[in-house]
Amino acid sequence: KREAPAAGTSSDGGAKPLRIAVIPKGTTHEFWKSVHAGAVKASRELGVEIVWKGPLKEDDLKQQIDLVQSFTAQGVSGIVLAPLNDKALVSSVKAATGAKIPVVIFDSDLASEDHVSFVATDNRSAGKLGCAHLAKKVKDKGGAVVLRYQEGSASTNHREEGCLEALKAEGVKILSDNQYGGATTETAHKASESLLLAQGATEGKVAGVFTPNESTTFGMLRAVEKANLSGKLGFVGFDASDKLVAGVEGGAIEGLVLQDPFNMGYLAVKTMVQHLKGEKVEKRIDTGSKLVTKANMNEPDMKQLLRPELDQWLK
Amino acid sequence: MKKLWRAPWFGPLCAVLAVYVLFALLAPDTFPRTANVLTMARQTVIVSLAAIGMTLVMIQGGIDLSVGSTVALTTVIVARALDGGSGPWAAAASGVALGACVGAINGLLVTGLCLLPFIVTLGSMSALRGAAKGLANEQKVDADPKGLDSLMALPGGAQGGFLLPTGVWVALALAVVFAIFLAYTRPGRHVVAVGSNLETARLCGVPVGRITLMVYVIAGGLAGLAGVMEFSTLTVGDPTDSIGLELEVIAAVVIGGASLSGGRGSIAGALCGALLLTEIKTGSTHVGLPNWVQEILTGAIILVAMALDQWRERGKGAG
Amino acid sequence: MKKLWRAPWFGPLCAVLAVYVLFALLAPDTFPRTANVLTMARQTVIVSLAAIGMTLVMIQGGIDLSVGSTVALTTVIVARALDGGSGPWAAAASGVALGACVGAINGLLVTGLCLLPFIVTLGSMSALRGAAKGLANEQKVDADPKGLDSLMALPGGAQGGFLLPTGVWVALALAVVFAIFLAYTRPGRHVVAVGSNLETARLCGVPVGRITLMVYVIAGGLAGLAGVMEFSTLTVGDPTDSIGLELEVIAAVVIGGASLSGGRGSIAGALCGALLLTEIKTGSTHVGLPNWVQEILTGAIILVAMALDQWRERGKGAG
Amino acid sequence: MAEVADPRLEIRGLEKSFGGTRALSAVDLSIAPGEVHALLGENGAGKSTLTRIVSGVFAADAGSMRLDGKPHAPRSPAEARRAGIAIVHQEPAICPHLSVAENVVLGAEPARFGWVDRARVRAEAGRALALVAPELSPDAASSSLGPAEVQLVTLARALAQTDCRLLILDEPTASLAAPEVERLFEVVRRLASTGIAIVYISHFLEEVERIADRFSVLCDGRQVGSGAIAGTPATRLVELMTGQTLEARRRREPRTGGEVVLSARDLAGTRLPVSASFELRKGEVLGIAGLVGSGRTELLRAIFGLDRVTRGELRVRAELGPASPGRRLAQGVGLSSEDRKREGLAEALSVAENLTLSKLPAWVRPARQASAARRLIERLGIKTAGPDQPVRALSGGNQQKVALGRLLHHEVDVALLDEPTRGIDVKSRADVYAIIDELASQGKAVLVVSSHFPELLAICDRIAVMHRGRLAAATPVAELTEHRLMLDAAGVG
Ligand SMILES: Nc1ncnc2c1ncn2[C@@H]1O[C@H](COP(=O)(O)OP(=O)(O)OP(=O)(O)O)[C@@H](O)[C@H]1O
Ligand SMILES: Nc1ncnc2c1ncn2[C@@H]1O[C@H](COP(=O)(O)OP(=O)(O)OP(=O)(O)O)[C@@H](O)[C@H]1O
Ligand SMILES: [Mg+2]
Ligand SMILES: [Mg+2]
Repeated sequence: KREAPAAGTSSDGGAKPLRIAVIPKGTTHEFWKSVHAGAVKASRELGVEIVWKGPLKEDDLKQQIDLVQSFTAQGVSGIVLAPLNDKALVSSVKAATGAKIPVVIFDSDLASEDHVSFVATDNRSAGKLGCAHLAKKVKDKGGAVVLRYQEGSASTNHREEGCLEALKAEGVKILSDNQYGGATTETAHKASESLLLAQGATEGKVAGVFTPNESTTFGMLRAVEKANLSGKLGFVGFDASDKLVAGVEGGAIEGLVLQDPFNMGYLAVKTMVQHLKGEKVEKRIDTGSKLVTKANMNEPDMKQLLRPELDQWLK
Repeated sequence: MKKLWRAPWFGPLCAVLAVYVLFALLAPDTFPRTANVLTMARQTVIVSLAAIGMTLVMIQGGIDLSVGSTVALTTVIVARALDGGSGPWAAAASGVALGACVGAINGLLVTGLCLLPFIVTLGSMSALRGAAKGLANEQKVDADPKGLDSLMALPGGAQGGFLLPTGVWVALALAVVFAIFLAYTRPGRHVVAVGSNLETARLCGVPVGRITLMVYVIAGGLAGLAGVMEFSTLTVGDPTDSIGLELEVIAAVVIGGASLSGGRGSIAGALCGALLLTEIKTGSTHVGLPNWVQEILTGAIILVAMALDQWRERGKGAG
Repeated sequence: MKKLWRAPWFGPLCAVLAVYVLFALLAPDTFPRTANVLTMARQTVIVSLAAIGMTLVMIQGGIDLSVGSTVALTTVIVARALDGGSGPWAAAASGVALGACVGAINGLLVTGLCLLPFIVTLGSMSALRGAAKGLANEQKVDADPKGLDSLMALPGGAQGGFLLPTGVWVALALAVVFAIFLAYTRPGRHVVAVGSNLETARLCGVPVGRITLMVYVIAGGLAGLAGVMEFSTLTVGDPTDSIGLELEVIAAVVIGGASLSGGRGSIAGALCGALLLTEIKTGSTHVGLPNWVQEILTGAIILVAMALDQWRERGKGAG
Repeated sequence: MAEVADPRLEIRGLEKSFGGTRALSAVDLSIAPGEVHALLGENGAGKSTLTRIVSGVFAADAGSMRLDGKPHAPRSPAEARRAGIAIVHQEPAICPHLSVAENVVLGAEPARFGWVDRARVRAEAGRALALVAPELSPDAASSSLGPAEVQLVTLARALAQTDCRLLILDEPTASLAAPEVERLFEVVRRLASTGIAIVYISHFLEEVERIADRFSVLCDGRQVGSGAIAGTPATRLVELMTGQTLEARRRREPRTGGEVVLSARDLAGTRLPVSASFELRKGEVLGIAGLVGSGRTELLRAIFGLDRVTRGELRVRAELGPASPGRRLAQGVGLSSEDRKREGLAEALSVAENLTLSKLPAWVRPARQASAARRLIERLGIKTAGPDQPVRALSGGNQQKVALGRLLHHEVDVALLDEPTRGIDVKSRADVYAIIDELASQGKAVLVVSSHFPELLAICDRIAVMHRGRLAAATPVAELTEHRLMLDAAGVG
């Protein structure tokens, strides 16, 4: 019977395999599926057990804190966490490290020094990357619209800000940047429909659209298709899923900014294991971002990003 | 004229018109356009369908918290059915049937075990959400809509056509059907009687259990249909869809004149309530109000509309 | 003994114990550990505080949908206050005062304009959420907690200490205070009388309006306090916090024996209800159940617990 | 015990308990077609329980019933109804969201393939209403009906049942006045003559003697006697019910009141009363007579601050000022409502809570509450399992006693009593009268509204008659007769 929470962290591996809790921000978005797959890949390669558990409702801060506390109380070997807020999880993470449970942060940063490493994409430059492309496309055709994701979500906020910077730098007029899509696909869809109508997209008053994550991009994609605007306006989204990739193929989406979630999940778990085995790890690990367009989508590395082989890992 | 003034849906209808005028003045270029009105109508379909069922349930004296989960589960079922090779009609029918089954289970728990409807549907709300996620492997389920998406599309695909999408017609037709059902049929009047005074209804020989069960089955079936419409809109089965829908639906029904203690309620009123909520949301986007202002506005409009309605109701006694 | 069996909170308490035993058997290494029990106690504080107020409101015959928004608004206010240089106590006090003000507004709208509590608090739920977002500039508000975070921290910061965090003691003390208030004071009995039969209470000289107002002010103040605890947990002011909290709180209160039509309810029961929900959530994590299984389980446990309780209640008449 | 040759309803050895309370034990009863059978007994004797078993609300614990020779064991009210049993329950209740006509036909709406035939609903309801309440419109909303009208609607509901073989009336006249009672009797006689058997429950022995053919008496759930009404003197009936003889009430000396404690000048409410002036003195009992709907209840409500006063002046002792129930109670004025279900009692709360609600100390001590309640239970002879029993479980008459008991607990100086003896049995009624006498002799003032004129004549010092919202001047009771009151109330004096 195991009695002390620190027992699992002993570097010799012992009789029990390492048990690592991986806490995403949510579980249903495609993005997190890829992270999950990457984490599973790492766990199989490295022979550790992972427990994958996110908040029931996407972006439920309180519940994520509860989860970190629960795993701390359970005494897992380590926690890999994508914090929903950079401040709110500080004390829970401190408590975990205090209980000799190391923490690796991924996807979004945490305002603390307690964690072992931070494994993530640079969201601001990812937003810039997407909107620099968008700006080139729409420069002389008209203004652009940014549909935000949700109040208080730091990573998407950085993308939105990065995007707005890039658009302004090119002198593109911002028609609207204060509307939010909300947590689920259907709220994002309704908001997109209204926004397009409100800005007169059907009369061609909107030249470009940016959305900062999967749910807003999907909601906007359906709205664009319904309004028969496919290909008529420049639309840059974020993250990938089958329907979104089909949107790029069909021309409704000009480009998708992709992070490498699979790699992120993989690296996060791998970093944790390395740390647990006593190896030295980098404080900041960048997982990079790329822009996929119809032109480059068939290149091999893009293909791997677009259609990660998840089934192999998640079945 | 006086009869109109006294109808329970008169207040909510006035609110809908007043808010329409308000936003038409604030955003004259975009808000009053046909395309926008059509979009609002379409966006109200899902809440409206669920609200018709909820009106029946609430008139009967119950409540149904499981609508949101039922809608989500239905989108998943429809997607899985289509994926598994069903035709569009079979998939839609299986969605509606699923909803009706869910309603039957709710109804049986309420009547058979004498549990509070709030508790029963709270339990099924959670259980169905879990079932939806499990069935969908916790991700969105893609499926070729095989034409089901046309339910919520504008006919002819054209912007600004004057014809409404099929889904809107379906919702309107069902609203009329169930309003007639409530007002002119024996089971319908029994629903009102049970909600008005359950004991008296039982003593007078109304089959209270059967009426209760019926009401939940209808509500479940309509939630299933709302799920089909949701699938038609999104063309994916989304297990996290419609979280919090129950509150929006109940709000629409209560704004439409229902009370939480049964006996009162109006389908026309509930539709107006649903439309009011959509209008405020869309209107705020058109005026370009930030979300937080929109939320304050929504609260304020609900309160003002209901306060005016209350004042009118009180006037009734004296009139 | 018989008295215990008949207490309204007996059923929920049994459910809490049964579920505890269940998970202790399923996850014997981790679930029954002191650290975990302490964590669960701490995680229940916020719902518990709100549930004490909601119990009063529901016994009085009302409902308060605005608790979630009030909690979110309070976290923002506390953060802004701390940021603006207030001391921790002043910030906490301003949070509670804000909650009480919100409650007073709700109460005045209910009594003054004779609006349904559901409508009033639906309106304020939306408006307060908007206000929170506006006040927070649609972002999380960072602030140095200046020691406020210790409210919800384990004393001594040590894992596995036997002492509970201050917040838990506060919640327990308030539960006792308000249970005594309900059972043994004149205003407390008046709350029960109003919920049981408003007309009779009026006839017996109960100041119905004042009682109603009082109940909402207390509920608002407790929601404010819950917000302070939430801030202490999060250490940021989060305007999108606690969406859907109202449903969880109402669920806890109803599981604890309250009815939506007033006159019934128990604070001890509501705490058990809150604890039950936390236990299921935490227990599923410990057993490593996927989210969707957990949700199905939650629904099933609620239904089974309530069905057994109902069966016990029915036995009462015969006992 | 006289046996009937071909009984319509035959009951053998019926038993029923609620938890520890035995409501019925081994009751036998047989009722012939065309007979009006009076079911008598004190409050809580088990009369309503018996009718509820016959009409399928509860199942009996033991015993058997036969209807026209066939076994009768209805599992639901609907089944009893289909078997031909029509019943008016003691606590009349309607669905307030349905119209009067819909309430009358509820459960048996004329319908074709599920479609309600509205014309026939109106016609059938109209026909039934014409029998007992010709002035009630079938189209009226039923949410604003007073208790008397509600009672009439439930009567009409029972009468509208066409295939009726057995009609049960549980205290149908408790809230009715003389004209309605006469109309009801006419209908009952006619139905009996067509061969319908009728069970008639009432605490008014005069009524029973006029309408019933035979009687059965229940005492503590046991059947203690039955026989033909003709030839059984009322004193014998009382003796069977209570086990003791009740001496006839002496007519006491007229009291002359002291100073004025409550006075109204030209008082008017929103709709009713139209104009009311009176003076109530210390140590006197003032009665208000009138027909159903004349506005007596509204007068009391206006005095008590429950309804708005639109004109006129109201003084409690010398004080003017705004009225609210709280203020009135503080002034020592208490009201007992005619509608105990809606506003008289909190049914889910215990007997003790209901008795003490209007006068709670800042710190409520349940033990003291219970002992205060016990004293009142004793004084009023309330039949209950204990102070903790919910009022809901009490029989109708005992509930009424709880409602009255509250005023005694509050020790009011001015008691406003609206139909105070509604549903109370013969003996308890005498007790209530004695209590009212006692209050008056202690220098308290009592204002009594009653539709039962003999009652007013027996307990009041002066009586004022209300007609269409106008209150006439009060007359000393010595100068009044029942006939006189009747004429004045009808406005034909
Ligand atoms: N639901 C119940 N639960 C417990 N006890 C009950 C219930 N209903 C009736 N009783 C008890 O059964 C006994 C008989 O009551 P019942 O109502 O039949 O009396 P009754 O003869 O109709 O009296 P009344 O003249 O006052 O109407 C009473 O002691 C009453 O307290
Ligand atoms: N706003 C209204 N519209 C129509 N009818 C009303 C309204 N308010 C009251 N009534 C009816 O008028 C009647 C007024 O009679 P009230 O109850 O004052 O008379 P009462 O002499 O006390 O009769 P009862 O013997 O029924 O107590 C009530 O029974 C009620 O149904
Ligand atoms: Mg009775
Ligand atoms: Mg009256």
